[in-house]
Amino acid sequence: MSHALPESLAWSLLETMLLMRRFEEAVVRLAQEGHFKGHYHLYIGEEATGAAAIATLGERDHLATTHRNHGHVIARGADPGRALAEILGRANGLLGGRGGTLHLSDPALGFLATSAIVGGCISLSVGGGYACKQRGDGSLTMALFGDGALEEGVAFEALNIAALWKLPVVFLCENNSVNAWGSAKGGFPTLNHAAKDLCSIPQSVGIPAVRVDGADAAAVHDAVSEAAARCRTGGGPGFVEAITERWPGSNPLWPDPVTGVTDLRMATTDMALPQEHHNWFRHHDPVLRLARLLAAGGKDSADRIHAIDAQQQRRMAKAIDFALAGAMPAAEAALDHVFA
Amino acid sequence: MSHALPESLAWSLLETMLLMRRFEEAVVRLAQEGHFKGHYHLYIGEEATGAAAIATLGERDHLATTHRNHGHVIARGADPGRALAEILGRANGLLGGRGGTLHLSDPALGFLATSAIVGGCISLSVGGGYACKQRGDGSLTMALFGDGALEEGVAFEALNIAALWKLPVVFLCENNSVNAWGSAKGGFPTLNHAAKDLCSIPQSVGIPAVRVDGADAAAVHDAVSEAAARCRTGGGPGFVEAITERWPGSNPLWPDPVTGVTDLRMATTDMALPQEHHNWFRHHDPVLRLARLLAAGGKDSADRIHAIDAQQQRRMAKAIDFALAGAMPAAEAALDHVFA
Amino acid sequence: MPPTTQSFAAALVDALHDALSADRMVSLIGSHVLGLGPQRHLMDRIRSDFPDRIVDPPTAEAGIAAAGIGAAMAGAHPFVDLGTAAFSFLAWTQMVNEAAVAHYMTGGAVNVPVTFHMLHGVRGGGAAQHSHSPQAMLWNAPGLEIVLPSTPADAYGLTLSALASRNPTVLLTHAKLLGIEGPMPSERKAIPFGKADIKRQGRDVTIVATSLMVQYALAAAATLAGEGIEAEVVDPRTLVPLDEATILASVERTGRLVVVDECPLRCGIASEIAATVAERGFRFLRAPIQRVARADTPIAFAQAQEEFVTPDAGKIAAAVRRLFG
Amino acid sequence: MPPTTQSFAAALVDALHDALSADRMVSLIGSHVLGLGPQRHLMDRIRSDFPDRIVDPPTAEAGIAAAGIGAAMAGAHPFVDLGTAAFSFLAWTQMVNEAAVAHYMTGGAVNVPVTFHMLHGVRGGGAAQHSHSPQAMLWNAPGLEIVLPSTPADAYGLTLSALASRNPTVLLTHAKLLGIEGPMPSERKAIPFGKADIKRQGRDVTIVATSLMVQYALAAAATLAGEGIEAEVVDPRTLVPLDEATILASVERTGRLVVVDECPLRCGIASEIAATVAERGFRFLRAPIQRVARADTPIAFAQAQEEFVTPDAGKIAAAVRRLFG
Ligand SMILES: Cc1ncc(C[n+]2csc(CCOP(=O)(O)OP(=O)(O)O)c2C)c(N)n1
Ligand SMILES: Cc1ncc(C[n+]2csc(CCOP(=O)(O)OP(=O)(O)O)c2C)c(N)n1
Ligand SMILES: [Mg+2]
Ligand SMILES: [Mg+2]
Repeated sequence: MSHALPESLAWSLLETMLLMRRFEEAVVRLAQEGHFKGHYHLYIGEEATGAAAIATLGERDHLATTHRNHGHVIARGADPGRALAEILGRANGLLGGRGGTLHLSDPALGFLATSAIVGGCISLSVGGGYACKQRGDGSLTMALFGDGALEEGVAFEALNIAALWKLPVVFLCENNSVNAWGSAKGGFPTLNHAAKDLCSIPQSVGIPAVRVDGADAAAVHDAVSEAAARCRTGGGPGFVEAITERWPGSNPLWPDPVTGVTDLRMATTDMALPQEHHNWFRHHDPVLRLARLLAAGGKDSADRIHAIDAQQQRRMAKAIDFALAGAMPAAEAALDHVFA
Repeated sequence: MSHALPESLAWSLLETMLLMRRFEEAVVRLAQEGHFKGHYHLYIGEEATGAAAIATLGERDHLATTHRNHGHVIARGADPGRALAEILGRANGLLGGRGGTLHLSDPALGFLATSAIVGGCISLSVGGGYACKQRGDGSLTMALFGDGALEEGVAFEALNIAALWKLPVVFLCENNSVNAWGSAKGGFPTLNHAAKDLCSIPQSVGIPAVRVDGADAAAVHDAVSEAAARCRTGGGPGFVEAITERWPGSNPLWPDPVTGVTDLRMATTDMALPQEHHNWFRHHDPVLRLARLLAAGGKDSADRIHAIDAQQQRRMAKAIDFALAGAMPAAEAALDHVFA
Repeated sequence: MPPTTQSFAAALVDALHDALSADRMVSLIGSHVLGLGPQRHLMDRIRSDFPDRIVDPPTAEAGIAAAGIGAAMAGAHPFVDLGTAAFSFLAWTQMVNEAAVAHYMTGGAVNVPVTFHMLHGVRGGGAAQHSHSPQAMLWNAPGLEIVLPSTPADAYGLTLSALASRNPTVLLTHAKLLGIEGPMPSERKAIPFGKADIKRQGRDVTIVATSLMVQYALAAAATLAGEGIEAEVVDPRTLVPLDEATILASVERTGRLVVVDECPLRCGIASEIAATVAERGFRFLRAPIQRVARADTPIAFAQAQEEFVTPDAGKIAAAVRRLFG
Repeated sequence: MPPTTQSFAAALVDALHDALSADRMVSLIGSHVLGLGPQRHLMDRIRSDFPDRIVDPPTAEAGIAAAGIGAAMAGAHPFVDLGTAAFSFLAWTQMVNEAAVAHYMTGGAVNVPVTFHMLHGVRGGGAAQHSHSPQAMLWNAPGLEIVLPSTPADAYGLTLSALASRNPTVLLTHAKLLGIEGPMPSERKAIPFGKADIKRQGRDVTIVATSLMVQYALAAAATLAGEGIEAEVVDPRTLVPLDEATILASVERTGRLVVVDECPLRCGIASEIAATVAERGFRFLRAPIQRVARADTPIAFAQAQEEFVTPDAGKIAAAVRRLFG
């Protein structure tokens, strides 16, 4: 960790990140059990980025997220039961089952509608910033998008507009492609960008941009706080590129939970790490990283970590029950809500 | 002039540039006489850029141009009579009257269809480069577009694609907005870009980019030749930004020929320059600049300049007759050519 | 006292001014609402009275459309001017797959009160790329309100409703309508969406038309009246919502339908109105439905070719005569 | 010997392979032609046999569409895969205002032999943004050939024609068709555009359908046959060019028309076919035309809601029964 986090913040981030992780583990299980169908995208491996970035926000701020959104919605404080119900297409979901995983959001918490069109989120966020500026209340909009979004031209237009109009937008690029950059011949390339450094793109239109280790909650928190502070005082947009290692279970088709259910003893004890994916457990898993750091406080700290986890696991168990108990929305209601 | 042009090249560029200039003077006159209607865009002030850049091309090369295209079509060697006829919507026009000024081109000379949609030209040119590369004959495609095109996201996508696939494309940005950058409150801003330096955009995706004085034929020729040579040997795309002063007759609505018909004696004699637009005549008019340079050769050179001009004026007189004598296309033929 | 007659352009600017005065979250992204023609100076009033609520954006239609949509989601009421209607094609995904779907896919939680404005139509010399009328394509994208004023009075009243709407609304002005003059009602107010206006009554044939085509239909009706044919001209004014009842009632009275449309023929507005009546008003029809639409070609620069493929009063009158032939 | 039955996906890949073998200027921009489903590995053959003529582009639909168009103008024959059909909205101006108009606006001098491919339709769980069928909107953009195969045999023959065409062609594959199996003709060859295929003969009612809807119409026809109603199923196969003659001749025989379409109702394919028949085949009609189209709503994620608004065999049969009610 590049800088120290205030201790209370570190604990609260751990709490959030554990909920994010347990949430995704539940999603995988429910998908495997056939409770919903279609493509979905897990946030595993990026928890430190979302948790730390979103922790800098205030109540009036807006957020725009993308297809890989579960962690953002949870980090912002959405009810995990209603979030899960939405992913299952239930009437008690956050959006009444209309959106599903692709469009998950919680509008009551300041989310704009979630676009699953690559580039959608970053471009809509500029409008969020426009509204914040018009209100003049010091609020900002945060866009959380993948590296792939910078392949779309509209992202470039959005950066230019935000820069020209000095809009309060924090552009947070979650780059999970560092080891998968370029065209993987015969496979699925995950980043097809000729730019060697994604920060050069916002910089070309004069937006301050900084690259941080996305698995380092303190680094993300620092960088985002600085950009946010500039936004709130009229200094215009900022760009943060958070680099994360690709979670070994990431698969361009369907996620594969190869790293199993997270065992926090890998952080709190000197239990041997599995050979397979050793590197992941040792260096990259952001939940383990933060837990390890806090566990350094000694036995009390380790106990506290497990207590928090137990609490979040109980929360998730209830969330799963809530979601599975949810009714399917009425078919005829498909005709509602075309217009306000 | 930053570097010397070979003398024969300098003379041939002067010849081309004079035809370009006399062509535009004819267009203004015909517009004022009511021979055609609608918006049109003159190339006056940018002749050195187009002439020098296009002079580097070979027969098999392709070109893509934009709404401000007259000079490009003439520089490539299109018949001025048929070009003028096209602008008048006549059946004997280069495109049978289908395209008019907005879509002027000469497909027989390697032009792709001319898009008047800002950003269209630069994006189509990438495809031209793709075909050149597929043919593998050392040919390239040159895109000639305005600074405004770089406000469109598709331009950014095009640069990225050309860079990723190392396509033989020379991107020539004709920046006529240096003195009109940014939002001219209450008027018509001509460049709304937060980038302080347009070259930083291609550079952000790793494309070598250089800025030159667009009224300096030698500088343009050098820069474009270098980029073209790299293209032809598989080195990938190059970007040249040619800066030109805005012609005082430029008007976002209709051009206003405030600088009159070009009088070459301003270059070949020490005749006093008009007070109004003095700066233009002295420093910026690229035709006068090149003529002045060549006139330094003495009386014979001055005579040769006037002889070339007289020849081009005769050519344009014939072109005007040809165009005005052209029949209007048959109305029913509007149903033809929807499909090949 | 407001003027009793006004140009379409002036009425549109009045509506913008009134909306800006009434709601401080209304703002203009794009300032060339009236294009580059002679009416453009009417916008100076907006610029000087609301300098902080009008902005010249970069040439980046997708980006500014998205900015407008995102702003609307966050509580603003932007009016986004996209310029020539063809430029909306650069903002297509933003309009049809962001603005149109957001309310629905959030189960009604997010509203998107953005208005898109554009100058549509065959404008004279616009050639292939600057002569489009995207309203038919947009009608195939559920979730957008589509508004097509045909007179100064409608321009005023419908623009007010567009800016008050809680939904994404596309307001299309025909470039050739900007300069026309027309009477204004003494009491200026919003015109609700979904109410067709019978612009002329007649017993013999129903002509359904929108935007500039309403003016051409009225001209054709005047000619036809001289020949003893009384045409009823129905202007739906908004395609979404559509006032089917007024159209069907008119066809029930007249038994004959001609639909006029400047969109290309296939899957155009004319096709939709024709299909609706063939389905729901079949028993009223005493003759085949006639569509008078743009031919299925791009637009040529050459004037005679442009005119050849575009509907006008003569072609409308000819279509009506075919029904009485 | 080539197989006598094949999946749609395999037939499509065969056609691509044959076209790549026949013409070295053919190439693929985009390699996920079959999406991310189980058939995707069929593309490996193309990848290994033509490694230099298939490329994975960035996620930049406008840019790659433009690259394909420009390449076609310069003499290449690219096949541009845009992925899910909704992504074509990001390349809209390139398709409808560059590819579609270039031949026309150059007076016939420039050809644009590019093929765009996309996976359209309500695919199950695609929700609002990934369930589109843009063919109706595209039909309102004159200058594009529009191709909608509904069987493996048609997929093969029409894809070959698309890649041989000198015009910009949009080839739309329904995501749910990829896995269906069907008979292949013994002699494999291109199927010319503009020839409708009567997929089932019947005397009582004409059902016009395209793409996946042809399969649903055939299923409905089988059910109806059990009730004594013989439906004729007409598959136009290409919307542009459209074989109006075959449709009109069928309606002349049956006197009744049901049009099935997965596009939203307004200005959809169903509307266009209905309007064409209401205009040119009015005297054949013994009953109102019925449209069975998607409801005018976005698509919800929830499965029951998705199904509620989407045409299926049951809804088609019900529409036919209404005509005999
Ligand atoms: C316009 C568009 N094109 C293509 C896709 C298909 N798609 C879904 S996710 C994805 C990759 C996006 O990468 P990135 O933005 O880095 O997000 P990540 O999944 O890596 O978090 C793509 C191409 C899409 N959703 N939208
Ligand atoms: C997509 C699109 N948006 C807007 C326009 C209107 N327009 C025509 S020319 C022009 C300015 C272009 O500036 P630039 O590219 O620098 O060319 P210049 O006229 O300065 O040579 C604009 C905005 C257009 N043609 N296309
Ligand atoms: Mg990524
Ligand atoms: Mg310029």
